[in-house]
Amino acid sequence: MISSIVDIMTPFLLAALGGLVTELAGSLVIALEGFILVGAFVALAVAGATGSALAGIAASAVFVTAAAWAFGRFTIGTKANIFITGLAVNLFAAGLTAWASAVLFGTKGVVKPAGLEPLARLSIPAIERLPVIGGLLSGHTVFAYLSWILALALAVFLKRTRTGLRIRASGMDAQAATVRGVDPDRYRLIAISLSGFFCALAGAGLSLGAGAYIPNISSGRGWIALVAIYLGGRTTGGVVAASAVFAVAEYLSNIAQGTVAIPGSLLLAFPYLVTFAVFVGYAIYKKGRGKLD
Amino acid sequence: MEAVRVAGIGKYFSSNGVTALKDVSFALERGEIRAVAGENGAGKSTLMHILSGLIEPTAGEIEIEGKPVTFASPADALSAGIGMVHQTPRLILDFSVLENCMLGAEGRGSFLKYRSAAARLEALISEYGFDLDPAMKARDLSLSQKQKTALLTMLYRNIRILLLDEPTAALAPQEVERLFDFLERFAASGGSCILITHRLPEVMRISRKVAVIRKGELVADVETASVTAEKLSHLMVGGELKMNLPACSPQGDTVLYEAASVSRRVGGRTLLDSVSFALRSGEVLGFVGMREDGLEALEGVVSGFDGATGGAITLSGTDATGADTGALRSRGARYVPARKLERGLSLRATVSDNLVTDHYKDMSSGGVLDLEALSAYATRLAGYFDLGADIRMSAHRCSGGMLQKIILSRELSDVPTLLILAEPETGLDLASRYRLEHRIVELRNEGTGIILFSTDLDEALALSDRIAVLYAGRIVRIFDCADFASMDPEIVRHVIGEAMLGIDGCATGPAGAGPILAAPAGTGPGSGVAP
Amino acid sequence: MSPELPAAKKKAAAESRWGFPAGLKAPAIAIGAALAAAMGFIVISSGNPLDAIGFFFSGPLSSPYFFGNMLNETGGLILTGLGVALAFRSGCFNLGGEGQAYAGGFVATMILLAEPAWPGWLGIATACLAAAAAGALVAGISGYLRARYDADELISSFLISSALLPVIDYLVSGPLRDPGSNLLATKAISPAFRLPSIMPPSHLNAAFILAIFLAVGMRFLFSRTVFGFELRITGGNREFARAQGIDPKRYYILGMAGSGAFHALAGALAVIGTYFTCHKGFSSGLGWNGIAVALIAGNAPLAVIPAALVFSYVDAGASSAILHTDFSFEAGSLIQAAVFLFITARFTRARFARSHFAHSHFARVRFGRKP
Amino acid sequence: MKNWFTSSPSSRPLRIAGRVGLFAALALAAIFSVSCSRDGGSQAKPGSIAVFVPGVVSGSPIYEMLVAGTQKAAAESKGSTVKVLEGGTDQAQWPEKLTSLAATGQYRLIVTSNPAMPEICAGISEKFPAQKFLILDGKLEGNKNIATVMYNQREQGYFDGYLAGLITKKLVKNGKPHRIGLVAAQEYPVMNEIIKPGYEEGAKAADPAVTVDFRVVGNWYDAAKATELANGMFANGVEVVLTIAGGANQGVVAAAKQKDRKVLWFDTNGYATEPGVIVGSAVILQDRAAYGKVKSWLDGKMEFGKAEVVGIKDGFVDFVQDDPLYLKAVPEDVRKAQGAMLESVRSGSLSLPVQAAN
Repeated sequence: MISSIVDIMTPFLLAALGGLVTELAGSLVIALEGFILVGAFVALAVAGATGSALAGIAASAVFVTAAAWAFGRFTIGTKANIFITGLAVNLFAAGLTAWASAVLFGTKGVVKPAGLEPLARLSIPAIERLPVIGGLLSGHTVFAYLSWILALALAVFLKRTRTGLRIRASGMDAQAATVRGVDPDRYRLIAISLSGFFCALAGAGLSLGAGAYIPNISSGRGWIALVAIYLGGRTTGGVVAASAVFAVAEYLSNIAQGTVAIPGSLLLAFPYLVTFAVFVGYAIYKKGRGKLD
Repeated sequence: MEAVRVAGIGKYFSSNGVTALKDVSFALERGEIRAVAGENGAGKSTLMHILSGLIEPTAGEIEIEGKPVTFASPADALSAGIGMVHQTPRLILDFSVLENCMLGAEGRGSFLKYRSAAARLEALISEYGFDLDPAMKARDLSLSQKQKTALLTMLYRNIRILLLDEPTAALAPQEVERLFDFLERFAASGGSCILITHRLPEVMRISRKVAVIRKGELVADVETASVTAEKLSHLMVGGELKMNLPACSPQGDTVLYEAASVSRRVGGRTLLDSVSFALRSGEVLGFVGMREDGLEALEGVVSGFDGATGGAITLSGTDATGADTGALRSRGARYVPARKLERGLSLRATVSDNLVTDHYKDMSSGGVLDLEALSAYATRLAGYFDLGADIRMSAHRCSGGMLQKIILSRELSDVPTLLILAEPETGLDLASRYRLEHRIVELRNEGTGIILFSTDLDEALALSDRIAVLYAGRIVRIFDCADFASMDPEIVRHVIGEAMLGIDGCATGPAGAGPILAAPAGTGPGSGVAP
Repeated sequence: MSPELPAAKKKAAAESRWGFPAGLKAPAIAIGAALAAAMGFIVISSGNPLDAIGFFFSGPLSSPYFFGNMLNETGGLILTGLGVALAFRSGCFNLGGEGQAYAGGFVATMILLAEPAWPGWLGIATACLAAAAAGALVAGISGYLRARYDADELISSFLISSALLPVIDYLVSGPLRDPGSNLLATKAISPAFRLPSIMPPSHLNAAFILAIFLAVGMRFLFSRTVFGFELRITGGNREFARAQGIDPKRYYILGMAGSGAFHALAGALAVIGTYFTCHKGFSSGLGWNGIAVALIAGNAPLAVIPAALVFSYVDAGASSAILHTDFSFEAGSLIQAAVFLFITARFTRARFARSHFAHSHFARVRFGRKP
Repeated sequence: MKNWFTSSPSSRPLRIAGRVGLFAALALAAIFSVSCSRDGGSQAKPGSIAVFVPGVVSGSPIYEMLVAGTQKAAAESKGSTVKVLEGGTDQAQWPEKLTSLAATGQYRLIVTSNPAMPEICAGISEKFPAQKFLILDGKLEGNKNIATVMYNQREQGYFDGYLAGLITKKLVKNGKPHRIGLVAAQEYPVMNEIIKPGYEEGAKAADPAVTVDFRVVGNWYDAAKATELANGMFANGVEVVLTIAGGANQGVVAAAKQKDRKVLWFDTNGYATEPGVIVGSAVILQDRAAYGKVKSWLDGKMEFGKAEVVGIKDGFVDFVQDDPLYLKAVPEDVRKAQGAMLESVRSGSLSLPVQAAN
């Protein structure tokens, strides 16, 4: 059970972390969806060609980070509306992956390189048998561990490093940063590039997890990740929690499909309703706490 | 040796076709404190922004310590040793004092070295005797602490040339003295300083030389000792200004507004502690103190923005406890807030729209606005403070002084029953201040009751009939200004200043114990007396 | 106002009044770049690019059928664009347009199917009003949550919409599906309830005129009415609105509800003007594209019309190129992407922007929201 | 997020209106320059065929076969051309796109495939009476411009179900519940009314104790969600899953491979997708149908107004038994039973008429 929840959560978490950095830098990227898609394609194409999942992940990370950088450079340089250019990236991603797929694999459909094994799950022998902790810590793909390490690293990065400090400053008050000699555009660009990196991993996890690239495999995860950023109160820990909430809701809905007498199609709404309920409940709780004495 | 030399500096804004500066040249010695005086929009700030690298001049050259420089960004200016402290301190509110100082000067390595940075900051703080905790969030700082933090951010990076834009606006007199002490020590250690101010006594007190800018041109650059304050104001305005206000009018004796034991507690913190006072119509009651000492909280309650958690309020004899902004407005209250940008106007609306938010309903029928009437009305209002701008332009293009004029034009246009004025003179030039003071007297004579909130003691003294001092959420003293008439202004400032800082021993004692406390002129029960 | 304005300022004011910028260069370059990029894609991906380019430009105008369909799409985008703009202007962000449009179409269909005997005008009016009310209700919940609990309307509208989609999907393709058809759709509405067609055989119908009318109406609302004035002031700065005695909570709710009503109306009119039944997922893209249209139009109601037209022109042009040449399906989205990428870009020197920053150093306030 | 729109000062809308106006002007100029050089509407050439794909070809074997079969037939006929137009997944858009295709007048025959297409084509046929349609995977009788061929998908579901029943009966022991899985991309009439019942019917014929665990992905591409759904089934004791979820099938395969369960394929031969995991493929031979029908049209032998229903007897529905991977993956006794069942359907001794799908 925990293993499933972790599996569902990983891509959301990775993408949301990427989005979080850009939000904190004051230049929220809505192109997460497109980045994930490209990341998934590049990871699978390279892994299929080289037979090494690691090479696929690395290539995907490099490529999408570079693409995100170019996107950021263009958007910042031309002061274009980042929402509209983000939409453009999402459209480009769908079109370009289809085109590249046709050129490289002769199909615009499912790409499934022969001999590419689905991702191995790492089990940690000593911990594996522990009741709850065993499920939480053992038996996941490399991406789950990566997402946790990156969440932690991101928290440290934002709080403890020079670049992190400057990224946050750029988002909180660009002018205050400017007068201290910090160029917010530069740090926004770094943040946007980082979001590409995170989304590349999210995408690689999806395609390598299925052992195939499927057009539109991101399936709206980039959008839900955007919601997770706000649901999580724009903090790293909050984003982890928000991703977990959505993953649990999604898991419950998957389970319910086979066990509850509600039509499966109707249950597709369940994760959103649960998340909505949690969101509203949290808002009411927060409002109650800030009351006058 | 010369610290800064600028030659022939000019600035033309192609975006709106305005020439902000024309051929400005002057030099600043090392160890010198130079005052720059001028009206709103004269170009002082533009000059400072050029020196701090925020904007590039369209003409002219800058030399720093003999070397010609060009600044493409504040980063360049900072590395050349020039730093600016802005009028509204540019701090990152969610950062601590320490993080604000570190930003942009993090030191070597990718990782932040909080511990060594904190040690260095502590040393600076104690060296200059600031009352600051490096771990505090900038959001929670008082305005004077913010100003000090902004100074610290510059000191932290070994700035040799400090540019200060109206640094004394929010400081108590004693704090201004401390700031000046600091500047003198800074200058003595070889630093140089350019100080923008419109307070002529301060110019006389601190500067060796003073430069006057008018309409983008340097009209004087003289030894301070060689000019008088009158001469300076003449230079700034470009003509004589009548500065003699009408004499105090007799006050009415009906109680217009009464607060009885008003308290406000939020999240366990007591912001206001049983504040009681009465305001008569035709009276200006000034509240002074630090914003966090209850000034901000009382402004919030009086204006209807925040609710009181205890006590009662009456306006014109009827209950107004818990009345919100809309209810107060419809009962004839008008409000000039201290937080202009948040509460005073909308930067996303046009100047015209901002001017008519008080009257659009009167110029409509059946829910449809009469645009011509509105436009004529806005044009008329814009003339009041001589706004000098196209009223169709977006407010975000206005300077701080212009924004303040917009707010004042709107809120003071009618004769309100109750007028709440918070920091009304911030950013105003001499001419507008004169006009404002004139209008306040007019309104007072018409019977308007005015509650003034100010951190600027001079402003409060100039405008008020009575002055109440807030400290730690309570009224510690109420002074009657008539009693000050014959006293040395310096002593008055000192006495009130001590009350503001809570150091005259009255903060905890009964309000009546102070030496100069006058009995309230009113006869209402408890009016004017703090518990 | 000072008696004499500097000449340059006067000129700028006069120009902005007529909707043309002081410098035509920047937008011209932006549009040129957008078109060049779009053409570039055609050249790369097409065997006979000249034909494809020709069809891209002339296709939407080549016959009343294509022209009418393009205008019909424009009408829907105008409505959702107006909905997004209304929310933006009131200081809200409605991210739930998809679900609201779907709900509107669904509600309208249900009403018309329930009362097939009503006179046409009555049915149409009732359906539109009911749909608008449903949309207003759905979006109004988000507005209410924001006003009452400070819960971000952006998230709640997205989540509500995302939950609505599968529910309506289920109803339309499940219990309420027309059993006599293999389409995933409800029964068709009675011909009496179909909006009059304008340019047969195209789908262009009275809804387009209504959309234009509503855009003009919204422009009037914003600039000439007390309600619009208060809405704009509130959207510009909530605390200021409060200080002026305007209740901002009212405009959280009304702004969102109005936005929901416009989206739902777009959905309802798509049913009674174009599809005549509620197809599963017919609203897909309406909401998102509405956001794009509103942003391109800078949230100005009248600018929404040309922005929607550009949007549907690019769409129709790409479809035309696909239909007549070897141009492929994805290439259509690439063209749209190219236009999106460049349409808001400003190709000016970076220096200019900084001087602007310094000039308005008070400018940046976070919109009605504590940082 | 708010600064998406806070960044625009109030004069911006008007500036942008100007920009958009300029765009329109440029576009018009381009149109004039281009349209002057174009000739008028072109005439339909005798062998011109258009394939309208209600969806996208990519990743959909059914449509890939449709296109391939049509192209093969056209290639054999001199002067015949094939244009493929994708309608996208929003079915509300199909009528308009198909109308556009008919409105060009360039194509003598429009070939398409989907149960929903007959009624759409019938509507368009009223406006364009000269246009002929060939619709596979759908049924409509009596329109003189439309010919349809419908596959017996009850048989198709039954074949996979029977095998699922056989395997479950063999693998599930110790009184554990006999469950088989069906992962669908979406619920739609043919799925709910024909395929699913057929699948269940076939399974029960082999193992009366079987129940079907039916789950829906919600779209045709979310492989990760399909993985989770399949894992949920496996946790419930399911041994065999039939997956009809387009690209998302890959998620089911990945899950089954990891958990060592079996997957059944639909529409195409899927054994090679994951040897050893895919143990059954109930196929329709749409390429063959498209080829044969288009060829007969090219030869002028097509009868319009007719609705055919074809099944295993006609050779358009089948279960692939001769694939070496099938032989390797499935034990002989199971294969034998499956073969016997197929033979009885082929011979007519077991009749599985598809319900008159309206």
